[in-house]
Amino acid sequence: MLGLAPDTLVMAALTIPILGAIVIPLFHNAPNIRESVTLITAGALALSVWSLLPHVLAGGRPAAIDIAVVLGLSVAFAVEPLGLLFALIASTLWFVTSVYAIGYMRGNDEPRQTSFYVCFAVALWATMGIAFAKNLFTLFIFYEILTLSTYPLVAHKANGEAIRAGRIYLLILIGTSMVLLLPAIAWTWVLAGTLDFTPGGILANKTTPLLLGVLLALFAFGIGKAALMPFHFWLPAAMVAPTPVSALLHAVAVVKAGVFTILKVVVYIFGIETLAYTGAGSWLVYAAGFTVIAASLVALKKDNLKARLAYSTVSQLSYVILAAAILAPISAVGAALHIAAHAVSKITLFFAAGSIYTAAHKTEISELAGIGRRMPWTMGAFAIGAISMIGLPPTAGFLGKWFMLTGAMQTGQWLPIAVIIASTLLNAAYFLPIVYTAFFERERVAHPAGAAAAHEHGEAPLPIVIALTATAAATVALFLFPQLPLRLAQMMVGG
Amino acid sequence: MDGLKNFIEHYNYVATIVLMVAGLYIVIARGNMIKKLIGLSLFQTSVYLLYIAPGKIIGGTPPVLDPKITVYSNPLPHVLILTAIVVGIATIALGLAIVTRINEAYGTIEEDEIFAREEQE
Amino acid sequence: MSAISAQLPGLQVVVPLLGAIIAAFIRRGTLAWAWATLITAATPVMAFALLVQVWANGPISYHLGGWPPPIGIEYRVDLLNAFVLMLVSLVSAIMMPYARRSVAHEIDGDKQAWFYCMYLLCLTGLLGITITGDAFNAFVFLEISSLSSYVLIAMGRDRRALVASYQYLIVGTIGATFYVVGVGLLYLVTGSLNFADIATRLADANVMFPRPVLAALAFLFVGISLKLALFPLHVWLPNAYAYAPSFATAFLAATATKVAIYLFLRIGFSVYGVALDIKALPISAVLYPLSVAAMFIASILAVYEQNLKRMLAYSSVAQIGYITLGIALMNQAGLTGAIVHLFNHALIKGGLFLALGAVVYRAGTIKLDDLGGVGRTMPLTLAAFVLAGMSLMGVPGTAGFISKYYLVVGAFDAGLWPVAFLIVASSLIALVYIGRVVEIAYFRPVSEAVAHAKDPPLMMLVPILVLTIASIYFGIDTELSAGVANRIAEGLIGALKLGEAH
Amino acid sequence: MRRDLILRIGVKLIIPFMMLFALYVQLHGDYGPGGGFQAGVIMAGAVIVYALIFGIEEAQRVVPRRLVEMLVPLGVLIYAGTGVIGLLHGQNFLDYSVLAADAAHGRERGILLVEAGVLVTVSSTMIALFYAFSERGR
Repeated sequence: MLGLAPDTLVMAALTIPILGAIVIPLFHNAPNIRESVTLITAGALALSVWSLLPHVLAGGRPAAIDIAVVLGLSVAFAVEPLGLLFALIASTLWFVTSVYAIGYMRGNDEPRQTSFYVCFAVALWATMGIAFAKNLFTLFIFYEILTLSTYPLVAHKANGEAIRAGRIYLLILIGTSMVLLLPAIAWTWVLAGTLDFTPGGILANKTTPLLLGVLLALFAFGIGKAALMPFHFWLPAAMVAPTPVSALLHAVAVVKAGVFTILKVVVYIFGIETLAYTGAGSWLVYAAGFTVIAASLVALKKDNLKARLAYSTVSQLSYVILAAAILAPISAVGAALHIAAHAVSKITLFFAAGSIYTAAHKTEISELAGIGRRMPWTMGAFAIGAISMIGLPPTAGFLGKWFMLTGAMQTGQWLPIAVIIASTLLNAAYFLPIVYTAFFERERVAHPAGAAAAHEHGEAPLPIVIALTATAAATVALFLFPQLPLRLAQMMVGG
Repeated sequence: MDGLKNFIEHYNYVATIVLMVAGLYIVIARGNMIKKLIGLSLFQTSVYLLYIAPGKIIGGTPPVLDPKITVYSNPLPHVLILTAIVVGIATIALGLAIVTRINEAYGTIEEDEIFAREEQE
Repeated sequence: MSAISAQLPGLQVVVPLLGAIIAAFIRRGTLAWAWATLITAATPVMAFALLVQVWANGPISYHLGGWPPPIGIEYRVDLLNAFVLMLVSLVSAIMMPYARRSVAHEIDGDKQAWFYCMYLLCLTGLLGITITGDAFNAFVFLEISSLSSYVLIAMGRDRRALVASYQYLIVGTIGATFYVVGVGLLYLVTGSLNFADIATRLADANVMFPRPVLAALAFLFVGISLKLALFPLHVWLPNAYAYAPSFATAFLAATATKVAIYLFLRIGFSVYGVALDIKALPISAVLYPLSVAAMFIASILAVYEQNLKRMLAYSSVAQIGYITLGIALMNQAGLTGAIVHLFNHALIKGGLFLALGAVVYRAGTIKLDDLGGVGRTMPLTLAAFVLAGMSLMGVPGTAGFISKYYLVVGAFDAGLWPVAFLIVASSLIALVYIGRVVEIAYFRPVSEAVAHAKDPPLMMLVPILVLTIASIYFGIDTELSAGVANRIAEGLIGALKLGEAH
Repeated sequence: MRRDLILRIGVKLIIPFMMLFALYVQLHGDYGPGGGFQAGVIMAGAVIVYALIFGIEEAQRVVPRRLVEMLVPLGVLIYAGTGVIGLLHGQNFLDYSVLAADAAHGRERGILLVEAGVLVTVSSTMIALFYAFSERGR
């Protein structure tokens, strides 16, 4: 680990990605150097974030930069446990994804790779900004940068579908953040006179429970990245992007930035106790529960693999919101754990989907019969990811659900328990058939005449296999050794 | 009767308003660009009257210092309106110049014909 | 040195005026450009010196010809107009290097010198309106700037520029005449033309002649609203901006409407507000619906516009709606938002129009459908366009966000939370029209018109980048924009005479 | 019309008096109604009448277009320059009191100079306008 001062490390984490974004285009015509730069940037970032860990575990709150802008708004960064957890996940998985992306982008001969890597680096920079933001304003800035920097990635293919998807993406994400989130922030400022994330919240006794509920609604729906229905359409639309984007950004960085923000707002702006005391947040349980179930039902009917994964993400994100809305400290721990668990498992699933696309050029689930025998590593990893999604041991997904259930039982809320159980069944219903089809069905040859032309393929390129195996291993490892995320999550709720 | 008295006593304002509205009406209602400028000119003229008329003091002389005279008309409105007239002339001259060039470019100075021509393109 | 600093208010107008006169003797375009650049570069120096003086020592009063007010004409510099002077002169100075190539490209050789002469005259007029403390003098400067801007617009290459200029002339003259009628009525009831002097006498006059005082307000505001293109009096603006030479468009968009808004503030707050209860006057009641209509209707019109200059022109009308909305709020945060948006919008629109001018320079067209792939052939120009566009939308971290944030806070403070939502909802429309350009510029195959285009020469590129970076920079460091605006708003609101009810 | 003898002779007779009257109006501005604006228009009227009767080419031989175009800014320059003299003496812009030993005479002198500038500009502007319009469309 780097032996630098903690504040320097924060600065490093906030500058390395943007430096990378500046350097990458210089090697536009030298793909090998360009990709090396990406890897070095990602590695350096992961290293500096991991180096922060001991400081934070020791109770430190490293900070960097504090620029007052106006009206008490300032751009400031401070590392707290939840943010560090998020940064750890994102930066580590960025490195893995970069390895994967090199195999994927080259394997599929994608155009405009330089701008792809640049936007990726900017997106990660924005993610670090969100993770380390000391106040809502800073978080909001990087939240929007994240949207804008991922827009070119969504529209990357530049065909009609991609451009339409880009429109939906921008309109929903910018739309919700401008129309709902910005007024919510301004209102919070008017009420509280500060926007700093403060343990225990800043809105206690500031307004009536009804208005507090309205404000929470502005936040919950304004943070469109959390994909709470009905503002979830952008996520399935964004699946036209190249798979590394779907994997890292639309399973980890962007969507987690959404639920992370909600978690932070609930814990550090409203304060769990204030919400529980006033009952202003009770409606959120219903909204999140509805999203969990409805998205799972939609996922059942999707034949396109990435679309099914996307709806599964929508559903899983609302788990986190649901956990936050239970308003018990232990369930908030579950929410934080689920952020980590869902990240590693969903990225595995997306890596597998991309691997199938690269090797076999297949995108629909119905085409996957017997593919498990051609691509054992890929589908093996997929199976582990799927089990984690359902929430069975020995995978990470089990942990988050366990804590959520515990929290719900402690507070005696039966609705969340019902939702979690129902959705577990639904998860099984839409993931297990894929695994079954891949391993136990015979490969069909639709057109015997064209059989000769059928794509003979084996495993995907090596970087892809390495990456997805690593994340699958992490999914299991997180179950076996959950101490680190658990500790960070407990520190968040003041344990 | 009071109203009528009021009306007559303020005849200069009445004249101002009539001129102003007439000018504005021409500007709005006419499509011919020259006629519009004429209306504009009329409109501006009404303002000259608005300023000048109250500046006259009955029995006052031109405001040139003379020991024999005690009552002067207010000179300031005249100075202001002299400036306004110059501005008005400049405006009308520029307007006419533009209309001349419009006529050269389009072959007409009727607004609706010009718009019709633009529509066709 | 102190002798010069005492003369600064006078010099602020005299230097560009003499510059314009001397420019009229120059025949060669390049020479005229060099001269105009020299003169323009001198103005922000003086404006900055004035701003520093005012910031430290309070308002400066300068008596033209040595005649004290209210008899003589007074140039009165307080924080508000020092700020506007600074803005107008600085933006012009930044743009000047750009002018040479752009003007040489769009205007015939023998008329270029004339163009710079008119430009300097226009600058004189704008600075004059801003600095003068005399209502009638403001009218004269208003006409100086207007007449020269009609000429600037008429010099556009397209014949439609002539019609646009003519329409602007008609509307502009009606506006100026309304203004002068208002000033006349005020003169009749108060016997003074000096803003500050009128303000002291207006309260008494209002007791004797309440109706002329109100009528004067109506005339003044309608007149100025025509000039600042308040919806629905904006009809002249889109064509005028669309067909004027690129440099003239950028210059006028960044400065002319801003100065009109300044005059609006001066009369509304420093004259009427000081003497009467401004909240009892029907100012807000008129401004609210019109501003909101501008924000939405003009933005939607922008979405359907193929000609990019017209698109931005409609967007200007919408942005002016934000500024007037901030004025209508009449509280600290709202007014700060209005003033800071005045500043930010000048930078943003200046940058955007300059970037479009560069596209005209290289590709010869600004029709959206012809510009497929221009983002790849002119990367820096379009990057600047997109960045400034983001500032226009009010993405956090950009200058545009600061203004919108103040406006939203102002709306909440005034208890008008629906207005807060309207503000943010309308900025989404900006996302649509800027996004449309992004899609075509980056995700369409390179079209024929732009295939051989490349980024403009450095002299044009640097002003574009400077304005663009400024429109981002002032989203983080707001000492010069929001800091000053906040103090101005404090001053304006502090001087208001409010009724018991408020 | 150009061949009309009466007009030609009449105009020839009138023009000197018009110019003289212009100067009278200009200088009488000190004591009564008058001044540069009015005088300038009358002065320009003389040239314009000449052009109407003898043709624009003739008129431009006497008062060339280039000259007129130089005179317009020159007049403004005289006006503004007079103002600047005050500045150079450390007084405010347009402060004429420095032009003579005592303030009152200085102001009178200043006004004379300014009015002269106005005369030049107004008359040359009127002539320039006349030239500009009459040259169009031919």
